[in-house]
Amino acid sequence: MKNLMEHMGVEPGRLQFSWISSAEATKFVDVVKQVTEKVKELGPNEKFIKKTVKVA
Amino acid sequence: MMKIINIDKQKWAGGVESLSKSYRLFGPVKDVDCHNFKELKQGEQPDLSYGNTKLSPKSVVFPPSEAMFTYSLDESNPEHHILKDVPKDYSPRAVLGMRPCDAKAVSLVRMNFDTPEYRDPYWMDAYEATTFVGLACENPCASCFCTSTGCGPYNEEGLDVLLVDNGNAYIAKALTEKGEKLLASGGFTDAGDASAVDAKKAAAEAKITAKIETDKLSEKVIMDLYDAPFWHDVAFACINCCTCTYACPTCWCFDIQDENKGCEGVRMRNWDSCMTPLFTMHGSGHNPRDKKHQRVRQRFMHKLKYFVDKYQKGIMCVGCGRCVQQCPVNLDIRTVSKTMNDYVAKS
Amino acid sequence: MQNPYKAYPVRIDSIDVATEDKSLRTFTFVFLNPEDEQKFAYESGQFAELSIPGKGEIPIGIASSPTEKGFVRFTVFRTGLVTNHLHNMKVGDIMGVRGPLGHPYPLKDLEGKNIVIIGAGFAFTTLRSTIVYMLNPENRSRFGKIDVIYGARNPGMILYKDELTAWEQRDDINMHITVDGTDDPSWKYHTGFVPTITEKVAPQADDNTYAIMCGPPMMLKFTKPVLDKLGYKHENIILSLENRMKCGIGICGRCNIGKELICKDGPVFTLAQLKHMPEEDT
Amino acid sequence: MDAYITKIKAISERLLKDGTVEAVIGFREGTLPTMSEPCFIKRSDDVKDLVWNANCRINLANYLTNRKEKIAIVAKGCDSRNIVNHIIENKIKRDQLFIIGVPCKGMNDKDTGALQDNCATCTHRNPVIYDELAGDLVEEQTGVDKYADVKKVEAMTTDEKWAFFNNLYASCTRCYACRNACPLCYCPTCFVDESKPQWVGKGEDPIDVRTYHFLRAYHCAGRCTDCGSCEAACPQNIKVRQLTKKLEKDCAELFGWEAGLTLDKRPPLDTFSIDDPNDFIK
Repeated sequence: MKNLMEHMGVEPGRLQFSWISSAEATKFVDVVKQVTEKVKELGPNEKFIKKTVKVA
Repeated sequence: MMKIINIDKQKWAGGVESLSKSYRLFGPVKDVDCHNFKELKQGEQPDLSYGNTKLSPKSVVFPPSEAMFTYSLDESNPEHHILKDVPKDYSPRAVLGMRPCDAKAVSLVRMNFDTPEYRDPYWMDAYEATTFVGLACENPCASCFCTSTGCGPYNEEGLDVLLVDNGNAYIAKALTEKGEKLLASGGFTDAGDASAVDAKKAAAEAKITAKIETDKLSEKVIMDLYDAPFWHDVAFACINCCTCTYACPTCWCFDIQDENKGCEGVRMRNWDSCMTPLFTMHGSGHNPRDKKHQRVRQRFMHKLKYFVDKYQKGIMCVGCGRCVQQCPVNLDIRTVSKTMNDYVAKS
Repeated sequence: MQNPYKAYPVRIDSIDVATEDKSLRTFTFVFLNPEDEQKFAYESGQFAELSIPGKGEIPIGIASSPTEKGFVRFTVFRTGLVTNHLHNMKVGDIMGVRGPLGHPYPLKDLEGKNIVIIGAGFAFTTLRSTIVYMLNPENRSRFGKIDVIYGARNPGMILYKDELTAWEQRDDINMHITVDGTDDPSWKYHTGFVPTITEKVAPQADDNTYAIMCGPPMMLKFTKPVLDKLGYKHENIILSLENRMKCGIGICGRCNIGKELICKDGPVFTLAQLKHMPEEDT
Repeated sequence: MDAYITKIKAISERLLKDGTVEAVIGFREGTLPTMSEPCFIKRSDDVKDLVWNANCRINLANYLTNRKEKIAIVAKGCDSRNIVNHIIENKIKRDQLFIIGVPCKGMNDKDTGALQDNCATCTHRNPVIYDELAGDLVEEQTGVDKYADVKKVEAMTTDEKWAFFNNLYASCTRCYACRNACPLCYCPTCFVDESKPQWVGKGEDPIDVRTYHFLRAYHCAGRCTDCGSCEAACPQNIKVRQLTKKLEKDCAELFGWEAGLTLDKRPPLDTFSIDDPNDFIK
C-alpha cells in the first residue's frame, strides 16, 4: 500500500503504520506526535483537491 | 447561394490567427500518438494532415463532463438548495477541419437534443455558437464505410464550410451564412473555382471499399429482430466497456450526477453508455438490462433499427469506423448490421 | 425558453407516513415562487423529477390531482439513495420539483366512457390522482361508471385509507379493495390477489369500457389475461410503465423500450401499443 | 501457427463430439487484419472458425467467470495463469475445464505490429496448467529485465512521479476497457459503480481518473499475471500496466511470489506468515 502510494507520487510520510497496544499509552502519544510533526512539515496535501469543473 | 473561395495555403495560418480574434477555435492536434480535437491555444494551428481523430469532435458541443447547476447546502445561505445556472461561454466558436462524417453525426444528434417538445439548452447553445468547418477526406482509412451510411468523404450535411485540399490551396465552399461570415473574418476573400471538386470527390469515394448493409433494416419488424437468436453469439466477446460509445460521434447518452464539496456542490452531466449495467439499474436494484446480450442488443438496435424507425433518416451511424478500429474484441457494427439485415424471422 | 433541467424550488409542507411499515411517505410540497405552480400545470398520470440538490433526482408519479390547488403531492417508497435521503428530510426543507413530465392518462378521450381502475401496491399514486380528478363535482358527470380495484399486501400497506373510506360511502364510484392476506378478523373487504378479484368484480367489456392499470410487474402480468378473458380490447387497456430515468425529457437515452422512450413517449401506453414493444427483461 | 490451428480445431472437435465439453472458448478471425475475436463454440460444425495468431491478445480467462457448464478453453501462458487464479478464487472449478494449452511466443501490438511490451519480458510463455497441448513447448526467456520501466519511475522524485502519472492518464476517458478486459476484475459491482456510498466521482476530473486506476491496481495486487489484456484493450493506448507492474515487482521482492503458477499455494495477501516483511510498521 505504502509502496504504491509513494510510487504514484504521494509524499513519503503521509501514510504511516504503527502497531500500538491499548496498554501502550506513551507509545501512542509519541507516535501521534511524530506523525503530526511529519505531516505538518509536508504541509497540506493539495494534489488530491479537485478543481471546480471548468466552464465549457 | 453558395460561395466558392480559394484559400492559398500560404495564407491559411494567418487566416487562422485572424479567426482566433473572433472565435474560440477547436481543431485536430497531435496527442502523444494520435490526433484529437482540442481547443487551440493562442497561436496554435490545427494539424490538418491527420487521418482521423481517435475521439470524435462531439466534445466541442457535448463535453464529457459538463456543469449544469451549482447549489449551496449551507442552510444559512438564504438561497440554499436552489439550483443556480452556471455561467457559460457561448461566444462564437469554430471547429476547423472536421471530417464530413463527424459533421453529419452532429446533425443526426441534433434531432435528439432539439425536439418539438424540449430543447436541450447546453447542447443547443453550444451548437448554435459553433461554425463547423469541414475538411473533405482524401485518404479514408481502411475501416471507413461512410459511403454506405448516407454520408461520404465530401458530404456537406451539418457543415457551414467545406474545405477541399487542392494542392497548394484549399477550395472553400461556404454552405451557410455562418460559413460565409467565418471565411470573411478569416480574411479569406479570393474567389475560387469548384470545378476540380467533383473529380476529387469521385476519387475519394472510390477509395472507400468497406460497406455496411442496411437496405432491408427498415422493413424488419422490431420484435423479430429483438427476439432473434443471434444476440448471444454477437455479444459473447463484448467486455461491456464504453469504448464504442465514447468514440462514436452519434452516441449522445448522458448521466446526471451531483458532486458536493463541503457545503457547495455542482450538478453535472457526464457521458454515459448503454454498455454499462448501471445505465438502466433501478433504485430498487432491478435491472431490465442486466445481461450482456441485452445491452449489446440495445446498442445495435438503437443505431440500426429504433433510430431508423423513429426518424426515417437512415441509421444512427456515419461510418467513421472508430468503433470498429478501437473495439478491444473486434465487435464490428458492419457484421452485426449484415446479420440484422439478412435476418428472416421464422414464422 | 425555460431550461427543462432546472427544478422549481419547493418547500416541504407536510410529511405523512403512508403505510404501517413506514416504507412509504407522502410529501406535500409548496412552490417557493407562486407563479411556478401555474407553470407546473399537470394532468393525472404525469410524473415529475423530485430534485434534491446534493443527492440527485428521482422520477415519481404525481399523486395529487390537478383539481387540488396550492400544493403538489407525491407518495414515495424508500428504496435508493435519493429516496432514502428524502425520507429523512423534514418539514420546511427546501428542494426542487421538475416537470410535469410524460403523457397523462388520456382522460379527455375517456369522457362518456366507463372506467375500471386497477391498481396495486404503491403504484396507486397516479390512480389516486385520476380518481380525485374524476370525482371532482365539475368532472364527475363527464365520465360513465367508475370501478376501482385496489390491492395491497395487507391492511397496513393500504395507501390513502381515509380517502378510500370516503369513496366507499359514495354511490357514484364502486370500490373493490383487497389484500393478499390478513389475520385481522375485522377486515371487511376482499382477500385475494388483484387478478382474482378483477375476474370476480370487473364489469364485462364493451367498447365503452376502458381499464387503467398501474402496479407491480407480476400483478400486470397476471391481470392482462383476466382482462382478455373478460373481453377487453387491447386498445382499451391503458397502462403506466416505469424505468430508470435521468433527464425525464427524452434526451439522456436510457429509459427506452424499443424505440419508445418511457419518459417522453410514455409512461402511459395502451396494451395494444405495448404488443409492438419488446419486454426488456428477456 | 497453422499447425497450432489444426491441432486446436481437432481437439475442439473431438471434445464437442464426444461430449467431454459443452462449449469451446477460443478465437475466431476478426474483421480487421490486426484483430481476432473471442468466440464461444457449441457445435462441432463451427470448430472450423477457430484461429490462432499473434492477435489473440485478450485474456480468455475473463470469459470463464462463474460459468456452470463444462468448457474447453484455449490458453496461452498468461491465460493459463489466470485460470489458476480463477480456480484458487473459486470462480470456476478445475474439473469443469479442459485446457487446450498453447505455447506462445508473444502477441503483437495492434497498432505497431511489434511484440507487446509485456510479451517482450514474459517468462511464462508456456501454459502452467493444461490438459492437452496444441504444439511443442517453447523455450522460456531468461535474463530479461521485467521491471526496467518501474525502476525508472522509482528513481523519480515525488513530484516527478505525480506528474508522470498525471500525464500517463491524461487521455483516459474512463471507458473501463482495462477493467473489463481484466480477468481479475470480476466483482459484481466495481467500487467505481457503487452509489451507497459513492467512492469516486464519475466525471473526467484527473483526481477521479487517478483514483480509479490506483484503486483498481490495488485490487490486482498479488493476482496480476501481467497478461497485458488491459493495455491491449485500452483504446487510448495508455500504458495502464505501470501500477500493476509495481505491485507485481513488490510481490516478487517482498514475498517471492508470482501469481497464477500453482494451485497448491495461497496468494501472499490472503495468508500470514511470521516472516512477512513489516519494516513499514513503526
